[in-house]
Amino acid sequence: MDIEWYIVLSALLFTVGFIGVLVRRNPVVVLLCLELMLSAGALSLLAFSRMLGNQDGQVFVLIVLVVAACEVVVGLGLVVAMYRRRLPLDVDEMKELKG
Amino acid sequence: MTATWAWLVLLFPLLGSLTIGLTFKALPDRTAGLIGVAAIVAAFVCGVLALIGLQGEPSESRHVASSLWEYANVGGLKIDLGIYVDPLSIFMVLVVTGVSSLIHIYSYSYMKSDQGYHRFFSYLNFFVFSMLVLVLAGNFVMLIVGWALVGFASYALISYWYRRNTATKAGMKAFVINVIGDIGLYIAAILIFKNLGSVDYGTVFEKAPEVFSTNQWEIVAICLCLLVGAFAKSAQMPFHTWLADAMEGPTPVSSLIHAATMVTAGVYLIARCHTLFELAPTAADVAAFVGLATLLIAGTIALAVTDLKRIIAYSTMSQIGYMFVGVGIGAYSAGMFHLMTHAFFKALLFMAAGSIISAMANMQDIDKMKGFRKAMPFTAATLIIGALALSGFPGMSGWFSKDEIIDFAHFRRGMYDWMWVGMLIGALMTAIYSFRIIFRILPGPACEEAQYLIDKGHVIHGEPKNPATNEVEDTEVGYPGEEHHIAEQAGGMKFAMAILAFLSIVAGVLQIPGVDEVVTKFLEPTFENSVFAHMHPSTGEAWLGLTEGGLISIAGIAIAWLLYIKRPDLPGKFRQRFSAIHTLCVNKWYGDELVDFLVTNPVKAVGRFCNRVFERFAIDGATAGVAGLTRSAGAAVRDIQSGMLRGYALLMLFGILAIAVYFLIRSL
Amino acid sequence: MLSSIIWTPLLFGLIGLLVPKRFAAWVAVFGAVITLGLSIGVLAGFDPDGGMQFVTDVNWIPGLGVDYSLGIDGVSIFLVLLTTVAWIPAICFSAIRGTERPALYYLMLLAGETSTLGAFLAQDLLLFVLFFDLMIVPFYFLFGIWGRDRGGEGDPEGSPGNGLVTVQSATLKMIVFTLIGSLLMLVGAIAAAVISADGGTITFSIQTIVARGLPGGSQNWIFWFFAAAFLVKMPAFPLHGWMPDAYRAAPLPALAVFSAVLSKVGAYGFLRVVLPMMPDASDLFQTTILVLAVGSIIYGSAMAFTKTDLRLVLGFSSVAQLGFITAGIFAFNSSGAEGAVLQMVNHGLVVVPAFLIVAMIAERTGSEELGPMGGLAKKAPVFAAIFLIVTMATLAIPASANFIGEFYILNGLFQVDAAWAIIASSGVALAAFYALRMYQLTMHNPLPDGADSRELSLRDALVLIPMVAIVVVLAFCPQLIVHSSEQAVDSSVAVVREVAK
Amino acid sequence: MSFDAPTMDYAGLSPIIALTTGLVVLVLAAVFDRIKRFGPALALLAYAVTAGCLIWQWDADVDLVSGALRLDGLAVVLSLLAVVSAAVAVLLAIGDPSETQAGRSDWLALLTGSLLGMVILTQATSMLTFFVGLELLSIPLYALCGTNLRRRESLESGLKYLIVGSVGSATLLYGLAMIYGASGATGFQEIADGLQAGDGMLTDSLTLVGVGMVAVGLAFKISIAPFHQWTPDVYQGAPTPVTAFMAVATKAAGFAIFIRFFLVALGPLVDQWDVMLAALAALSIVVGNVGALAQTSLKRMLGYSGVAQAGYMLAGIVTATQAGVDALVFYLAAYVAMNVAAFAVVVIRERQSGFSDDISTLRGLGREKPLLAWPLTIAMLALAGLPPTAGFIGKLYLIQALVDDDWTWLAVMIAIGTMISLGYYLRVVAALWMSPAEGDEAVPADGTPSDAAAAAAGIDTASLPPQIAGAQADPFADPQADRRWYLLAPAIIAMAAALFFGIIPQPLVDFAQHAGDALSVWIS
Repeated sequence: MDIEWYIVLSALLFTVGFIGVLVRRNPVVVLLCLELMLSAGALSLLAFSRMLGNQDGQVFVLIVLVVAACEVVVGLGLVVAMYRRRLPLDVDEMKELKG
Repeated sequence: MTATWAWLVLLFPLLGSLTIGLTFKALPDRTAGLIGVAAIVAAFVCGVLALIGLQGEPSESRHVASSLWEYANVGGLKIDLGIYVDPLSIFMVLVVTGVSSLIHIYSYSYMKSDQGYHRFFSYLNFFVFSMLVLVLAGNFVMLIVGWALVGFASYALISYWYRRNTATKAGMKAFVINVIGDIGLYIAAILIFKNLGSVDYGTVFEKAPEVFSTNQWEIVAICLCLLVGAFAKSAQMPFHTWLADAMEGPTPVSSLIHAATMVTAGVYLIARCHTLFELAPTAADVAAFVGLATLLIAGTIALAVTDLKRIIAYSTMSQIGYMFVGVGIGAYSAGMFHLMTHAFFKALLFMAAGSIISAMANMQDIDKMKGFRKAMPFTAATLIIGALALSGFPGMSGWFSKDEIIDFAHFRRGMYDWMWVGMLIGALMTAIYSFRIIFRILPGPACEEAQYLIDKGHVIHGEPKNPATNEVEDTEVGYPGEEHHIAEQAGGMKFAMAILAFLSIVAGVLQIPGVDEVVTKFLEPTFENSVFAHMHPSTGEAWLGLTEGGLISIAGIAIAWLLYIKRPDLPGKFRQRFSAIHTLCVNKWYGDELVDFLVTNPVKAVGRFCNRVFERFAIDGATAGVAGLTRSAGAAVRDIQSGMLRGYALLMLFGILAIAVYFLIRSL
Repeated sequence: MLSSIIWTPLLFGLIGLLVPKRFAAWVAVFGAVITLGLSIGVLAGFDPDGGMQFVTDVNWIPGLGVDYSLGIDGVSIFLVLLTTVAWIPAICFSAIRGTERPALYYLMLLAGETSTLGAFLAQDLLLFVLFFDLMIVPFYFLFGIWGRDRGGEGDPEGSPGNGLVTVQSATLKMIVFTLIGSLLMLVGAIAAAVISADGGTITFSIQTIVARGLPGGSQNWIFWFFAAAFLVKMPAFPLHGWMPDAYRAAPLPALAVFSAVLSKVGAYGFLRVVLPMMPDASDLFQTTILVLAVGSIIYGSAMAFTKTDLRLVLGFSSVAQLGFITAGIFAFNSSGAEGAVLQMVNHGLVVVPAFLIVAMIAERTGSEELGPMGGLAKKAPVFAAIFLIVTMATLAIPASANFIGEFYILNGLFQVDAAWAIIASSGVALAAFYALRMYQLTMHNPLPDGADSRELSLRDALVLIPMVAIVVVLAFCPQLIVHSSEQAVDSSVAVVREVAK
Repeated sequence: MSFDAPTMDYAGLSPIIALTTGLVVLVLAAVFDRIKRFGPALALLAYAVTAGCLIWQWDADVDLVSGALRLDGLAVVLSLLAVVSAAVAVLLAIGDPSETQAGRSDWLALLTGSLLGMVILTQATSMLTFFVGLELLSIPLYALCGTNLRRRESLESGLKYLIVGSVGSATLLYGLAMIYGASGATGFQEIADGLQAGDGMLTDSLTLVGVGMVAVGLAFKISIAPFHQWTPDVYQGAPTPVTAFMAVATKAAGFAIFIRFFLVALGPLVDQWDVMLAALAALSIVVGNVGALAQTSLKRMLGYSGVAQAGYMLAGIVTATQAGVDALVFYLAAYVAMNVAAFAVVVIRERQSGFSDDISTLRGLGREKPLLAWPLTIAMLALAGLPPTAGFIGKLYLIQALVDDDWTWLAVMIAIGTMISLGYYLRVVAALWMSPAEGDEAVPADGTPSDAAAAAAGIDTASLPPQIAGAQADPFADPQADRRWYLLAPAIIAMAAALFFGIIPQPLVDFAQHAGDALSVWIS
């Protein structure tokens, strides 16, 4: 199979993730979409790693996974904190800060 | 030695001015007045000593240049603080200091009840200093300095009663017009430097004939620029409008500055620069024609207006017109001679007028004056002498001087014959308006003020009014009150007027054709290089001219007698019959309005345009526009910054896409 | 020596912070007088034919090729003297009256003096730019803290521009306008150094850059970067948009030195930097600059006789005067340039007393509007006489040194083209009108109700009279200045003259 | 079995080790209430040791951990800047509601973690360390932003920053993946070699899109327009000590990796990316400056100003010369001083005025508290680039680097941006010195209505934040804040530094050149 397919798939993943960030209003779903975007990067790293035949990409992907997890943890923590303050869980409502 | 005396001539008035000015709190009034008089008399004495020194030199080397220090020197334009003494300047020095001395003496009494006595004498001394700088200047820049300083002194003295609105306005007008004249001189001096490489009289007059051919455009331009200065200072058309308004100043000022000395500076300038004007005959003709036009127009105005001082002022313009014609057509010594005699009799006329005006409680309208012959016999006598001299009555000084100019024009023939005719008409008018004053004021039943003077022996105390607008004003402007002196009762005034009256009568002896011709001979060293130096009418022709002049003068007096004594109803009839002409003359040929229309209003309009339109819309508008643009850009940035997270993500997407597209295009 | 001239004012300003408040003013006066003494010392040791003298040259930022390099020559010496002289009356005037927050006030005023002197003495292009920028900072504070908002009070002619002005907007406008120019100048200065180095060691020494020369193409845009800074600073028409508001809001003593000295830095910059460094461009744009200069003369004069606010009358008269000065410089001959230098000094000397007199008039009438005043001469002959002298010097009456300056400028312009001189000379007549108008409408005419004609106090007289005395003395011997500066001035314009041939 | 362990240069790693130790201690300290109180002291001690190690390694020029990290001048200099700003943040946070609510030690641990990420980032020479460092920097910061739990804005800013930042990280990662694919390497030097070796790789669309996406990812971190939009919101919403830290240290670390990645790894592609970066820089300058114009919140204004300043600094990279890097580092160092001075005063004012950072709360400060007014004034003048401050020299340095490399138009952009920036920096100065204090407002001194003055300054007095009203009730309010040495000292020292390096810039120039020299192998 050609490398192109992996690239296209990863690009699709990235796009889907980005579109998710653009259209979804629930912060939890937005966090999910962010994970998708990171996975897109991870996928292409893996693909290139296979193509190039060196292991660097695969090591990189491991790290990316850890980082992604950390990000989500902090994100969810903030979501919980907001929930406990009974703030609406809607990214469109987060516009105290503007201008 | 001559130079030293000349410097001393300059020094005394300056010292006097400074002393009086700086000690205004310390010295009593009378002392200040005495210092002022003494300074000028000392200057006169030094002038005489300089004259003696100069006459001691042989005729061909009768000029001295002297410099105190280098005033400025850049790029070859070297300006010395220097004077140039020759018969012409000494002649002027003597006229100026002589007449000034007398007017100072007159003022010493006349201004007695004025509050600004120190200020007056300080200014007056300063004026004399400036005038002497003007006549003694050794180069064109010094000439400009003197030229402008007399303008300043004139301004200060016109606005002397500075709390009078009309006086300050008049001062401003005089000053600004004079500055315009100064600019003419600036440009002339710069042109002279550019073409001749120097501004020193000696060098300039020596080199000019070598550098310029006759009527070469540069020399014509130089002379025309000089003429702008001369016209402005001497109140010739079209710069004449300030002089009548200048009568707002105290009468001695009118007498000294606006009759005897400063206003004749233009004549002096042309005479001084005759070398240049002879290289540019066109310019000289311009001077002569403008002089002619002025003398005719001013004459008609003098026939119509009723303000005593303004009649004399227009007469001054008219007489200076004669002088311009004189120096314009090459009759230099005649012009200078007329300058001198005019100084005498016009100063005298003003002094007499001042005496009458103070008796009239500051009223200047001749319609209201009557019967002063009995009330003020001495003043009346001097007034008559002045009028006779002015109208060129045979035997009087004015007869010799004015008719010499008129005669020279006839002598030069050609188009100058037209000038001759014009000047004769002018002479007729002169005689009429001179005696209009006499016949309106002196004879007849005494008017209220004159009667008061006869009865009470002192000046009537009227409510202080502005003579020009009849507005009531505060007394602190130096209004002549009861204590004010009039010629009849003040020794100083009487003395000055007596001497001037004497000179007005006899000064003509100096220049009797074919007999002595003192002035011509005295000035000969200055004008010896002139093409007209040895051109003058024969004695016979001269006497023929004098006869014509005398007849015209007598005719004029007769007409005046007819109009104002014999048939006093006639002037009214004429006024009705020729109401258009009368209106024109009373309104001074609409000179002010013309200047307003052509110059003042456009300039003011430009100012208004700059202020209200350009500054507001172009300058402030551009500033506000740029600021507004920046602000609206800021507003746009803030609008995009909506706080909406998804909006931010969208903008990022655009950013990413833009960069991706950029690189994709580059990679192709 | 020159360093001590520059830094003495600032030092005393800082000392002023330490002493008790009531002494701050006198510390400042003392500092200003010492600075004057130092500058007179320099004058005493000055050799008119010696070129650049009293040179100090220390590496300042070797990493950037910037030196702390000072020097004085005929062009700058009298401007330095003008600066040190002009600051004294401004400080004394404030000291007599007292100000709020005196320590800070005098610190700013003296910091202004330091930076102005720095600009005149800097021989390193970047040091010049730095001081040029620095000048505006203390004045920003002076105008902003001690200035006041101006409403549209008493506006008889209904002239626009007399509307509401707030200190904040006025100072902001001023500093933005000024920095528009000077930031571009910073770019231009760096570009000049970089381009002239042509791959070699970058140095900002003005003399080195001049010696290395700039290629014609670069000169053209660098010229405008510099010109923008200088023209705004002067200010020249049509870049004077900041001036009316700033002048109306500013405290008068600070405004006096601002108008007297800071505006000259622009003209000085042309002479020191632009002409020698960019001769081709100067020659190329001569007409453009002359148009602006003559435009300034006409426009400034026209505005000056239309405005009713005394500060604006003086402000626009400065625009006109600076127009004369610029025109003189761009005549590219020693007559014009020398006249310009002389005129810089003269105008500075005249403007300081003029603004202080405006302050005194405002104390007497409670207004700075020409309409409702007049008659102040009544009980104040000395005051009136001093103002009269100042007025006459402002309108450059012959016999004043100002006249000699203008005369030489006109003469210089005439060598370029008679038309310039003739148009410019109309400014002389207009000056007579607006200056005299200002004098008459304050001192003459009837005294209105509520105005108080009173004589100068002795202390005020002691502030004004020395300045007026200098004006009068210079009137008798302008050659003092002309002689010492001619050689240096001529060498500045000679570069352009060579190119023009 | 023999194991080929990478050689450990412990001296070179000492800063990271010191900081990690500090981090561990702080995390542990959270358990012990007694030690907790000394959290700030512990943190400062850790930073001091780190700084000591960095200075000890001043002349180091070594590859660490088989080329994953590199300790050289650039790393040392920029790490020092980050450490200094972290130390300031520690001081400013004493008594701050965020620190108290989050648990002092935890807060400090987060801060230290972020700092560790920065130190790693400055040394990173491999994609892995690059990404790890960046995330280690970012993730604690997301949390720190949200630590002021009682303020809705704080939480909002935390989540916003997290989401936007993660998009940035993902984009960056994607870009890195592409470059990895194109070059076949993860080490920076190897990437450069790989790109040059590969046939047509320098203009391959894969490479270039990768470069673009990496640029975007980094642009997020250093707030370059149009990826700046989180900046004002987060600056305003985050607790002020965090903002101060973020404004300064993130930029230092971000620019460190920007310089290293673009000049080392992507050095061969300089002709491809310089125009793009120049365009981004110019856009940032414009957007940041005009956006800041009418802001009423001081922190928000500083956020926009940060965007503009990032634009100026990015210009230093555009030149791809050593002079450009020197100028950038110099400017960054000056930027640390000016921002610290400004934020310290903001912190003090916040605590005194019920946690409002509205510019109007500064009114009259010059008269009443000159000790507060001066640092802020100097900071504003320095940010505006007026002499005699380090800001002026910084601009001068940048412009010189730009002009020297024929980027004059960008230099002119900097000049224009500076002019616009006066509009808002000086408004602060005007509020400090040229307006009566709020109490005086009822009786304007000169009789003119003060509304006009307020309107001119763009301050709408009617819409003052409601926090002012509740100021009395706030438990964290501290009317004596202007007497706390730990708040005042950073302000005054930073002000002194901004002035000192404006008058005697050479030491700072040497400091900056030390950073630039580290890259002399790769750039001219």
